[in-house]
Amino acid sequence: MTTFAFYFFATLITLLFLVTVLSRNVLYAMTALAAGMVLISGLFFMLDAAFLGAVQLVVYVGAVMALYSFAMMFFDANKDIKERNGSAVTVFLLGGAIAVMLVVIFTAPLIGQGVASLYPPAEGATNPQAVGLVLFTKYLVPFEVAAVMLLVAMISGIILAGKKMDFSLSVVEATKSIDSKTIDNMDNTEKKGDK
Amino acid sequence: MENLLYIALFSPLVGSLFAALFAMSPKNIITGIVTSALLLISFIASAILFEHVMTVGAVHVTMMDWIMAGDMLIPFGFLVDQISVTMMVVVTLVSTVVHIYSIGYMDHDKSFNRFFSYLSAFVFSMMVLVMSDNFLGLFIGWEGVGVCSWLLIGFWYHKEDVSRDVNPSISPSWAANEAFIMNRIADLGMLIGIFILYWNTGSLQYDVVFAALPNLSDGILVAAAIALFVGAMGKSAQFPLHTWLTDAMEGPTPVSALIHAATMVTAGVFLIIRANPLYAMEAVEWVSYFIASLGTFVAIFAASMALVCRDLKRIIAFSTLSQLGYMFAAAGLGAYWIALFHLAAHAFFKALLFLGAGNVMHAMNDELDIFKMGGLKKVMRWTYLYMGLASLALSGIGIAGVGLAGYFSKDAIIETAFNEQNYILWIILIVTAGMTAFYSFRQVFLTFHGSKRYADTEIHPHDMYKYVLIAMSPLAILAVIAGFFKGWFEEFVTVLLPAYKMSEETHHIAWILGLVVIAFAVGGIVLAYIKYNKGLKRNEELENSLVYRLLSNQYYIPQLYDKIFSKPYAAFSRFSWLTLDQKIVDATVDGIGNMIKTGGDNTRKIQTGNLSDYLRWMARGVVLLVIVAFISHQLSQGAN
Amino acid sequence: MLEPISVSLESLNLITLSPMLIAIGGALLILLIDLFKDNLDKTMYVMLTMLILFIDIGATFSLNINERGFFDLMLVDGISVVSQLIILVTSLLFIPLALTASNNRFHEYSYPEYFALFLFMVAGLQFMVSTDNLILIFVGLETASLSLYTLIAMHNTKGSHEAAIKYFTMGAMAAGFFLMGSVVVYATTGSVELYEVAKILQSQGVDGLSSIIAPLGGAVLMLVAIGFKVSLFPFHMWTPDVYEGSSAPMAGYMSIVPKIAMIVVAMRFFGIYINLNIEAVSYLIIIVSVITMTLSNMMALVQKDVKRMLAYSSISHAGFVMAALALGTTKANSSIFLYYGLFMFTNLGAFAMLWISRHKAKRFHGRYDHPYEKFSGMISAHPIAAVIMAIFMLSLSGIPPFSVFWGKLYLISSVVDFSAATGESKYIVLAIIMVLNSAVAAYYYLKLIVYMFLKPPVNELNLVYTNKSLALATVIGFLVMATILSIFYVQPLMEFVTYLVSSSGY
Amino acid sequence: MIGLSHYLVLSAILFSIGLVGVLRRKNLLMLFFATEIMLNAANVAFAAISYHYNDLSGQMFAFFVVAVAASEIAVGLGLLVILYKKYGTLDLDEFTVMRG
Repeated sequence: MTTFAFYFFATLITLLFLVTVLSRNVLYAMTALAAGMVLISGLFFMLDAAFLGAVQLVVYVGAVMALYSFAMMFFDANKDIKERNGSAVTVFLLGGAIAVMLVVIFTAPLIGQGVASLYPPAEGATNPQAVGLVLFTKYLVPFEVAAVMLLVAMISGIILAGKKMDFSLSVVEATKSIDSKTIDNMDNTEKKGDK
Repeated sequence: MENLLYIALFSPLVGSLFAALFAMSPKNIITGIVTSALLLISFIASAILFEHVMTVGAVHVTMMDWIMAGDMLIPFGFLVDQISVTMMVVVTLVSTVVHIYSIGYMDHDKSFNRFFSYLSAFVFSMMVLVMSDNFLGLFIGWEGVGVCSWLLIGFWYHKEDVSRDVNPSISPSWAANEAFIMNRIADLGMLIGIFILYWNTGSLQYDVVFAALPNLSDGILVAAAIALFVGAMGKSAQFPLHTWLTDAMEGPTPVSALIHAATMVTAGVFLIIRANPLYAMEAVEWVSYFIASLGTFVAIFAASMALVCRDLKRIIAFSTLSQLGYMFAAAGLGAYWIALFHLAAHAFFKALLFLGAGNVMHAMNDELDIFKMGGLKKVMRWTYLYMGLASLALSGIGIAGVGLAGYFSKDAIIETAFNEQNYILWIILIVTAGMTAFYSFRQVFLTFHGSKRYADTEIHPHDMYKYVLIAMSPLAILAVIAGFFKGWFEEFVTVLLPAYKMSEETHHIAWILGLVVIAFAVGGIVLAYIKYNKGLKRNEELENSLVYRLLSNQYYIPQLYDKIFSKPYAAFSRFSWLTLDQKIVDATVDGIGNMIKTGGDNTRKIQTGNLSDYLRWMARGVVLLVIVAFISHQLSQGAN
Repeated sequence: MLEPISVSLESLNLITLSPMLIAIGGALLILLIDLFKDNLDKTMYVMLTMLILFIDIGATFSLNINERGFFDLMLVDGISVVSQLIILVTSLLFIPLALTASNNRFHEYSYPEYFALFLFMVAGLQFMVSTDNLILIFVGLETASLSLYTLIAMHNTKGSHEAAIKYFTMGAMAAGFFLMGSVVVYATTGSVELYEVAKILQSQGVDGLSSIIAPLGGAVLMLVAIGFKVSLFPFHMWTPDVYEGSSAPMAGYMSIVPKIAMIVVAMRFFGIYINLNIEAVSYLIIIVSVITMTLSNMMALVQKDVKRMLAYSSISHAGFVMAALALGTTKANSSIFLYYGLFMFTNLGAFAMLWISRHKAKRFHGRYDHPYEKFSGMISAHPIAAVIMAIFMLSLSGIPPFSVFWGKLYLISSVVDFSAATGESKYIVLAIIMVLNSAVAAYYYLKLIVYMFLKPPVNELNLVYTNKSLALATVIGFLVMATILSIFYVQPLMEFVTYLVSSSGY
Repeated sequence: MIGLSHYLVLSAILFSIGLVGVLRRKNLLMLFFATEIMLNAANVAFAAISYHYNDLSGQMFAFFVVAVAASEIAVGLGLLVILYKKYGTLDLDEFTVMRG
């Protein structure tokens, strides 16, 4: 049963992500991404990580996708994107090479086999409880730092998308730059210097 | 004594800083006077120290512990012993004269104050170089004189670049950069040498390093000796790093006199003398021999180029090169004290020669072509006297124990070559001596004798200011009498340097050897006199007409000699100057630079500005890292 | 029902968190002040930020070395303290550069949030260096990076936006590789804490090809992320563009602070391999750093713009430092920190000199704002500025007695010492390559000096120091003095650094 | 039976898919999608290893990765907004002023 579920999820996730990466339509790509995320949370549930699965659903499908859809509307990207993708061979060759490399690394014997677990889930606790226990003791500091990080992200988002950025104080719009003649001179002096 | 040492060392620095205060303001004679006075003080302090070293012994002070971290201890101290005090006296004396001279020479230059600031800064660096008691201090002084030399060669940086045909050194800033870059290449060798010594002996102090030398393996000794000599080659402009020296003549003439004749260029010789315990080791015998051979080669190589040169300052520059070759020959043959003696004597008469040339330039509105001069002896009596004396000293004129400075010092080197039974070097050095005499007097005669070839121009030459001429007199006196101190000097420095005595047989026939040299020198002078005393007809193609005139005026030299020897020789001189020098050596240096540049241009193309390309490069980098990791793994397996 | 867990407060050793808490608290304070009072002058915020950084430095100094805190998550050791000090001192020198002349107010300084984000970034970097837990390293790194992207973009020119997006996108990809590296480490050892990882690798042993693949693969993946942040070839691509696009002080700051933080992480991570005598990793790092320093030097040689030249030069300096990191000796590690400590004064100073010549309206050139030509003949127009700039350039090219020379001296001598200690002559080759590279590098630094001292001015639109203010002059004066007088403090500094580094066994 | 290596290989494949997306996308919005895939691939691996060792560190890591991903999107989209305002496009071929 788990074997079937794994292969089912794995195939579907792979296909959906391929759609995300290859599709020319933003909407398709985004929908495929969202669906892939949902299915990944399925994998998490299979791996006894119920809490993580829930977080995945809430954060990705809830928050991230909502953000992306807003962005999509803002950028008016609801149509096919024209991309000059250039040399597809290089890209797929590189992707393939790195995939092979990772697979080789992962299928190599793991020397940590039989090492005692450092943070086993507490006895008799459900997964969210066990996670909570570790998260709020050992990992309280990263948790707080993550909170700071989210604050940073919020401030950044507000500033960058804010109206105040529309008008820059760092440049005066009528930029006075040197005319092309001086640039030519520059090149000439450079050549002379090269001698 | 310690105070005197600091006075000698720091007065030039004070002078330099003082002049620097006025660097941007218009000419102020005070800067010249103050810096000269401070140098005079420095000279007096050095002289007293000299006396002290002679009567009491060396002075060694440690100013401070410079770096002290973990096992690295580099105290920064100064050592005034027989070698350094000789250098100090020579440097400060010549500098004082050159400073006073410059007050007159730079009279009309708008950057008068800046010039004195640089010049005094140079003297300070030179003092650090000679007085340091360790290799690091020496290196700092070494770099310091390099920077000052760069600033001074490029002093008239505003001059435009011109093509090589018009001016072989293109422009002052070009020449300055060439000198600096060539020296940096050599400095690299020196730095490596210092590192080798430090890492094998654990110290940079001369005494500690030299004491540890016998424990080192042969390979390390040879490597250190070679690396240090590479440094010396750059500073002393030995083949193939010699091209910068003649181009450095773009600088003001006092600079040429002080830096590119008397002091800085001899730093390489000084280094070899300083490191004599290293070069005297048995293991590095062949390196020393190589040094001697290279020195001899440079001596004749430079002299041959001087034969056909028309540029007043370049002739003297070639002559400097040639004399440096002599010094290296002596040092390489183990006669360190003779090298040091020649260094000192040469400093006096070569500085005098340059300053005289400066007078001529000043009189001739910066004209340097000796073919356009002539007959100046009437209007420039003193300069004529000085330059004549200096040329006599350079040619080594004298007989039976009486003679000018060069007679004693240069002959001693030639005698050394004979004593070492190295007859090839001996013959080359003797021939060079003859050539030296010839080109020196060719220059003197073309400049001062004959008809006034400048008559149709607007130039009205006149001699230099009186005080300048008086200031030059100490050098003139020393050029005449320095040689008489030879025996006494030998006694003084051989306390520290290995004594070098001629063998019995050499001693017996020394007078014959001396006579041979004199014969060559006199022969050279006479030849020059005959060819050039009556002036120069300049209406024909020069090279050929010279040969032609020789043929028609043949006094001693048979026709055969001209056809077989003189013409090919002139051709060879031209060839060595034009092809060997400019095409091969310069082209190699340029070529390396261009290669790096082209490499940069090509690599730069991957920086396209396109984010996608950057990301792809990152991915390529991952693959690259995997490959490199695999190779590294194989390497580490192979090593085990 | 689960047992409640009780943890004693002492065992948490909360003092280890104090430096970061001060920075975060200060940032929150700035946000609060902004909330209650609008339109305060930027000078107030600058002063407040400097005050907070001062307190932070004090807190860092008062830390006890070699302590763990908070369930062994925090790790205060010598390299953590010394890197935090470098980060904080650089920040302290960077922040007053906001006080440009009053007629020249740049966009980012009009936001109080700029200072808050800056302090958050400092806190993130401090977290990154004071832990050996990959999770906290990652979170700290991302906090710092996200703040940094925003700080760059806030300069609000077209260039700064382009810079920010390039940095951001490549940073996201590098983060992916960091995670994959962590996955490999976690998969092989079952732990994300580096001291546990070291223990497990030690006990299990790593001989034979099959057992080395995974650790080596982890090292490669990590090196991608580290190489991105430290700017090693070919992950350096963002560096010149980002430096060009961001404001000059920010570029100077970026060439030191994020790099030193990542170098600490690299030291912790690759230290495991070096202690296990896995030579392949040392070779890997050395090969990459040699390529880095050589190629970036070559590219710096052909630059037309001083700022880009400085960017490439900072890449080559990073390559220098990484080569020493591969040795793993105490001396090499100490000289890395010494190098950055000394390099900081000079490099920040050089960028600050570009900063004071920045003008809002007058760009010197359509494409470049700081081409070499801009500085030609500077000696006659602004002699003091020219001399200061020349001193910075001489220092960067490693000419004694200026500060970077000492850094290079110690760094190269650590390589030579290592070679002598191990008897491996190939490290001498490395030392020679390093020396050769600094000889080549001298060319492009001296080129600027040639322009400043030996060339005539190009035209009327020569640089006018519109940006010069008392604050900037003070900072630059301090940096110049620190560069020149390095000879007097380099020795105690080296002793201090060596003491800190060696006391925690690096 | 499905073991750890199955999950790890899946993770490797997903990571490479994300990487291909990052490398070939020219539209920045769609490029960001691909970075999300890379992060998620790591999460799958973390969860699987965590399960395999019966150790919660992996889940912790994955949890923080999710937080980081969310923050990155906020900042990234902020950057995209401002770029779109200034340049009127999200095509990264347009952002090539600085080069060389």
